[in-house]
Amino acid sequence: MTRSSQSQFLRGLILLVAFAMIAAACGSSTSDTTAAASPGTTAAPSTPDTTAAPGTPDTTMATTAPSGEPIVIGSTLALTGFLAATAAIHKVAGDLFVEQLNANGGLLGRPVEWVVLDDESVPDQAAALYERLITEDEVDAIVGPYGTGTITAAMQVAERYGYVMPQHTGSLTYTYGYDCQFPAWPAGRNPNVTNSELVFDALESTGTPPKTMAFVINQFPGTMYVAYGQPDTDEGGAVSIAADRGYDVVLDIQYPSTTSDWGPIAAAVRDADPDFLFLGALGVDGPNLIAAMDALDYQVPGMFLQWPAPGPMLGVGDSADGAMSVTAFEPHTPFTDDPGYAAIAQAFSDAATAAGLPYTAFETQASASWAAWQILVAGIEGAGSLDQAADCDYLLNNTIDTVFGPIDFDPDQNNYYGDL
Amino acid sequence: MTLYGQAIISGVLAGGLYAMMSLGVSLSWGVLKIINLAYFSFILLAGYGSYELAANQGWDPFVTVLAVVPVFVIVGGLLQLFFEKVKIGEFESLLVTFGLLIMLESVARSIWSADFRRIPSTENPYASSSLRIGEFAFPTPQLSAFLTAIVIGLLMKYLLDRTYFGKAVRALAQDRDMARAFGVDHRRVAVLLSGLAAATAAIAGVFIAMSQALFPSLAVEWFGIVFPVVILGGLGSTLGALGAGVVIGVVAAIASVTWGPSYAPLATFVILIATLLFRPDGLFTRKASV
Amino acid sequence: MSRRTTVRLGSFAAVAVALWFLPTLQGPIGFPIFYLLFGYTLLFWFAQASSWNMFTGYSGYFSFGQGAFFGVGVYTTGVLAAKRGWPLIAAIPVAGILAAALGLSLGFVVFRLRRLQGEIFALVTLAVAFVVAAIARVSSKIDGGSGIALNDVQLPDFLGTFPSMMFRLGLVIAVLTVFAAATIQHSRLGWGLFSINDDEAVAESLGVPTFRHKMMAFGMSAFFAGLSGAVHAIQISYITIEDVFSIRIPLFVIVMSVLGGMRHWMGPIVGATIIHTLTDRLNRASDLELFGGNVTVSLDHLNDIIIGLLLIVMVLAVKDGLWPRLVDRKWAAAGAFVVGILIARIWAPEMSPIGQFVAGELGAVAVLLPSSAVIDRWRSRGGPSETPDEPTSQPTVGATP
Amino acid sequence: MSLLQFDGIHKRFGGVAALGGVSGTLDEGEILGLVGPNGSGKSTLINILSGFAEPNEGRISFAGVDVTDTEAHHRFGAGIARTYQIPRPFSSMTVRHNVAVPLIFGKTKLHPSAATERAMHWLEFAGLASYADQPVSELNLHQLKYLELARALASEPRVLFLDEVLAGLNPTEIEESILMIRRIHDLGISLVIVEHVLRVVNALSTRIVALNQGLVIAEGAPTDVMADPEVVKAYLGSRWKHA
Repeated sequence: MTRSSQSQFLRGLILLVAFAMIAAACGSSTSDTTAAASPGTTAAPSTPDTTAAPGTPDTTMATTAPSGEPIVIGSTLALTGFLAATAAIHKVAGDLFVEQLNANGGLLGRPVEWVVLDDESVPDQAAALYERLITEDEVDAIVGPYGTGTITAAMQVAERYGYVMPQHTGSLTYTYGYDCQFPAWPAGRNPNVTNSELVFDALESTGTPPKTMAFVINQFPGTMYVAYGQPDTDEGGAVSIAADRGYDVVLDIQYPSTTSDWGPIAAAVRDADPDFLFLGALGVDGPNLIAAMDALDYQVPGMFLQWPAPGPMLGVGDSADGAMSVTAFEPHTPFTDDPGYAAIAQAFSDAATAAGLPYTAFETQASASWAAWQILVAGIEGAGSLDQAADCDYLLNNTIDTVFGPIDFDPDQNNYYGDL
Repeated sequence: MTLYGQAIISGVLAGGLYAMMSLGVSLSWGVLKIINLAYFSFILLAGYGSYELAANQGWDPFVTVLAVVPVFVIVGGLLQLFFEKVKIGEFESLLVTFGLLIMLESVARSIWSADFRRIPSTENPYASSSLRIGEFAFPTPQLSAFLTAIVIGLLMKYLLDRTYFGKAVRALAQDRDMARAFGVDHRRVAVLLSGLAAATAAIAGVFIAMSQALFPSLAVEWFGIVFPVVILGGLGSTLGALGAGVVIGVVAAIASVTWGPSYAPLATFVILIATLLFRPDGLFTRKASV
Repeated sequence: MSRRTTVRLGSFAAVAVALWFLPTLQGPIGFPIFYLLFGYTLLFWFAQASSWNMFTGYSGYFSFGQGAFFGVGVYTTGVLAAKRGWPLIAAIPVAGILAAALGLSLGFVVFRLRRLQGEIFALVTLAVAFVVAAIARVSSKIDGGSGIALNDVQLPDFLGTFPSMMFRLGLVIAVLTVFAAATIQHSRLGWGLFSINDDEAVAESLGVPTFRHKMMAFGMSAFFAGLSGAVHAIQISYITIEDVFSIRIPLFVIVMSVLGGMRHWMGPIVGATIIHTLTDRLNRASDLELFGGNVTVSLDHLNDIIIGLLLIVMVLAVKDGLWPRLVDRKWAAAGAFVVGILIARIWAPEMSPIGQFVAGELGAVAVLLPSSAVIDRWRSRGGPSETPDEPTSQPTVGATP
Repeated sequence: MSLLQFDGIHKRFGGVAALGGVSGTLDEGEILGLVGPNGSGKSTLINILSGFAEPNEGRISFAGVDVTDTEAHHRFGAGIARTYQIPRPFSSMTVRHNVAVPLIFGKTKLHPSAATERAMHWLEFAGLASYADQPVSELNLHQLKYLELARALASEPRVLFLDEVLAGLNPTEIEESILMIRRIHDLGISLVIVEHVLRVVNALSTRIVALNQGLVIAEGAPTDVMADPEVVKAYLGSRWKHA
C-alpha cells in the first residue's frame, strides 16, 4: 500500500516537473517574438576592423547607426534533422552577415532582425513555416533554407506570394521556374552536364587523362541528377558524358544514403581498379570510402568528390591525396585577394570556432550563404524599398556584386549562372 | 573471385560488429522481456565518449574502452533498476525506451551538434591499417571488433551456461514467477545482466568511433541492422547473435557487390521477413519454444 | 441506421460543412493565410493518428507500418500525378487503394500466423516499412534515388487558392477518417477489436471473427493513411525516400495517440492537437533567457526532448491518455484553459492566437494530469477495498450508453 | 444420430503426442464427464473440439455437419461454447459488456445496443445483475466463473464445455455451482464437464469418458468407469508421481 502510493506520488512529481518544463519553454516561445535578435544584441561589433559587408552597395552608411522599426527577414534552416550538420554553417554565416550589416548602418537605414525557424530538414515543414513567416509573422523579406528538398518546397510558397527568394545551394536547377528565386552558388543551369565536363576538362588539361573511370553515386537527388541527368529524360549525366568522351566506365554503382558498411563498396572499387573515381558523395561518404579503401591497402590514383559537406576530408590524413573537388570559394588566393573578403573569411572562421563547428573554413557552403544575403541586400538597397516586385526587378536587371564576383541573373537559365 | 572473397571477408568482419551491437537488445528482450531501444543510444554515446577521449585527450582509441565501458555498465544497471521499479511490460518498454532514444539523440545533438565527428587520423592510426593475407585485407578496426565479438560471445555463453548467475538468468528467461519462487533474486540478476548488455553496446560504440564518422541520427539508422540480427539470432541467444551478425554481414556484402550497394538493405530485409515467417524463433535455435 | 448513427453522421457533416467555408471567410475576417495551412497540417495529423489508432488503438496490435502506408500514398501521387500527369484528384483514391492492398496482403500473411502476435508483429510492420523504402530506392520507375519534384502536378483549382485547396482536401480526408474511426468504435467491428485487444483467443471462442476483423481494420487503417499521404505529397512538394520513410510519421502518430488515449476516437485528435500546436510554437524558441539574461538555455533541440518525455510520462503514468480524464474533469480543464489564455494575454499581449491557444491548452493539460495523479493516489489510500490500477479507466468499449 | 461426434483425433506438440487417436460421441441432452490425471489430454481435447486448436488428424462433426476445418467463431455461432479453467474475462470491459460480446457475435447477432440490454437476462441468470456496470476487477473468482458461464450461455449454445468450473472454489461455492450446472442442463444444453473433483463428476454425469496419456482408457456409466482398474491405476500412478 505504502509502496503504491509512493509510486503514485513519484508519478505525480514527474508529471509536474515535465509540465513545468514545457510551460517554461512555451513561455519563451511566445515572448521570443519580441526578444529575438533585437539589434542591440546582435550588433555588437566583434570585428571592428571590417569596413563594410561587400556587396552592400552604399558603404557610406557605415558610420550611421541604424534606426527605426527593424526590418524582419525570415527563413528556416535545418537546425535539427539530417541536414543539420551543414545548416549550422548557414546559421553562423547568416548571423555574422546580419551582425555586420547592422554594424554598418543596417538596411535602408533600419536595423535588421533575422527570424530563423527550424524546419527539421523536412520539406513539408519548411513549406508550412515559410507560409507562417510570410502570412502570420508578415516578415519583410525571406532567405532560402538549406537543403535541396526544403529549398524546393519553400520556393513554391515564395512564388505564391511573390517574395524574392535568394537561396544558397538548391541543386535541382531544372525544376526552378520561378523568376524571383536567385541561386547564390555558381552551379549553372545544367550541372548534369557542366559539372562533369568541368571535371573531365580539368583531367584532360593535365595531359595524362585517366583511361578507366568508376562511378560510385549516393542515391540522393542532387548527386543522382549530376551523375545520371534529369530523371525521366536522361539528359546529360556524368556517366554518359564519360562514355561519350571515350573513357572506359569500369564500375557504375549506387549506394543508399544510409550505408554503414563501406567494405563491399571499397572492395568493388579495388576490383575494378579505375584510373579515376567519380564519387557522387555527400557528407562523410568521401572519408568513409577512402578509409575503407585504405583498410584494403588500396588507393585510387585520382578521385573526384562531388559535394564535400563540412569537414569533408576531416581526419582522413594523407590518404586524401589525389582527391579533387569543386568549390566556389576557398579561404586562400585567388579568392581572398579582395581584403574585404579575406576579413570576412577570418571573421567567419572565428564565429564558426566560437559556435563549435568542427570545420571552420569559409568555403562553398558559407560563401554561398553569404552571397545569398548579399543578393537580398542588393535587391532591397537597389530598389530602395521592401516592395518584393521592385526588388525582383532590380535583381533581374542589374549586375549584382557578390563574394563570387559580379552576377547577372537570366530567367531563361532559371537564374543559374556559373558552371559548377 | 578476389572481389567476392574480399566482400565476404568484409561481411564476416562487419558481422562481428553487428553482433556486438545487437547483443544487448537481444539479451534484454529475450531474458528480461524488455525491448530496450536505449541500447542504440548507448552505442552512440559510447562512440562519442571514445571520440572525446581519443580526439581531445589523446588517448589510444583502444584504451578508451577502459573508461567508457564502466560508465555504461552503471547506466545500464540503473536503467534496469528503474524499469523494475515502475514494473514495465514488454510493449511499454518499447515505447518508453523509444522516448528515451529520441531524447538522448537530441542530447547528443546539442552536445556534439549534428555534424559528423571522426577521430582524426593522427590520433587513430588503426582506421587505415590492415592485416594482409595474399590479396585479402583484414582492416584492423573491423578485425579487432570481430575478434572481440567472438571473445565476448564465448564469455557470455560460458557465463550463461556454466555459472550460477547464468542458471538464474535462464530460470528467469523461462519463467519469471517460478524463478522468483525458487529464490532467484530477480532484481539483482536483471540489473547485472542489463549492465553486462550495456557493456557490449558500449564496446561496439568504441569500435564504431574507431572506424567511421559519428553523427546523432546514426542511432535510428542502426535499426535496420540490429533488428534483423536479433530476430535471426533468436531472442536472448548469444551465439545466435554472432551467427546472425555474420549472416547479415555476408548477405549484405554479396548483394552489394552483385547487384549494387542499394540492394543490400533489401536483401537484409527479405531474409528477415522470411525468417519471421518460417522460423520465428531464429535461424540458430535448435528447437521451437512451446 | 440507428438514431445514434444518424446523429453522428449529421454532426460530422455539420462540422465538415462549417469548416469547408473557413477559407472563404479568410478575406472578410482577415486572419493570416498561414492558419489555413496550419489547419491543413493539423487535419493531416488527425487523419494519420486516427487511421493508425483505428487499428492499433482498438485492437492492441502495435503497428509501425504507418510509415509504409503513408509512403505508398505519397509515392502514388509522385508516380501517377507528377511522373505520368494524372490529376491529383484521380491519384488520391488510387493511393488509398494501393495502401490498403499492401495492408491487406501483409495482414493476410501475418494474421494467419498466431506466433506473429505481440511485439513480433510490431517488428514485422517496421521491417515492411524498410522493405517498401528499399524497393522504392532500387526501382527507377518509382524513385530510384532521384526524388520526385511535384511542382507540375495538376491541382484541383475548383477548390480555391493553394492554401484553401490544401485545407479542403485535408478536411475531407480527416473528416472521413475520423468518422470511420468513430463509427468503427461503436460498431460490431469496434466491439470485436476491443475484445481482441483484451484476449484474442477468448474473443474468437465467443464468436468474434478475429481474422476478418483484424483484416478489415488494418485495411481501413492503411487506406486512410494512404489517402492522407497522397495529399500530403503536395505539401512536401519534393519527395525523397529518406524523408518519406523516416521514423517521423510512426513516431508522431504513436505519441499523439498515446497522449490523447487509444481507446476512444477522440484520443488521437486531442493528442494531435496538443503535439502539433506545441511543436509549431516551440519552433520559434531558439534561446531561453533566464535570470535577467544571465543564463541562456538553447531550446533548439527541445522539441524532440519534449516528444520523448511526453511519451515516457504518458506510458508510465497516464496509461489511458488524456481523453478519459478530460471527460471526467471537463469543467476544471475548461477553467484552466481560460486561465492559461488570460495569463498569456497579460504576460505577452502581442502573442498570436495560436500561442494563446497553446498557453490555454498547457493550462488544461497541467491541471488534468497531476491532479488526476493526486486523486488516484488519494483514492488508492482512502478506499477500503482494492481499487483497480486506473480508477478513471471506465470501460470505453462501445462506450457511452 | 449424436449431436457431436469425433473420430481418431491426434494432436502432437513438437514430438510429443498429446492425443493419440481419440474418438467419441455426445448425445443430445447428455452430461458427459471427461476425467483423467493431469496431462492426460482432457484440455487438449476440449481445445480441439471447440476449435481452439487444430488436430493433426481426425474428424469432428456437429449436428451432422463436418466442422473439423471450421474456425472457432463459427463453431460458437453454430452452438458450441466453452468456459476456461482460469477465467479469462475481457478485463477492460464492464461485466455487462463482457456478456454483450457473445450476444453480438454469436448465434443471436444482436446490434450492440440491443446486446447490452439483453445481457442483463444472462447476468440475472448467473446472479451477477447487481455487478452489471462494474469493471470485472470487482468480481471474485466464484463470480468470474459465473461470468464465464453467462458469456457462454448468452449465445444459447447446444453444447457447452465446462473446463474445471469448480477448481479453486470453497465447498459452499461448489454446492452452488452444482445447482447452477443443473439449471444450465435444464435449459436443454448438452454438457461436457472436465473436473478434478470426481465426486461431483459422478453425481452430475450421465456418462463418463476416462483419458490417460492421450488415449481413452474407459467409457460408460459413472460407477463402472470409476471402478475400472485402468482408471484407478492411472489416478493412483499419477498421485504417486506427484507425492
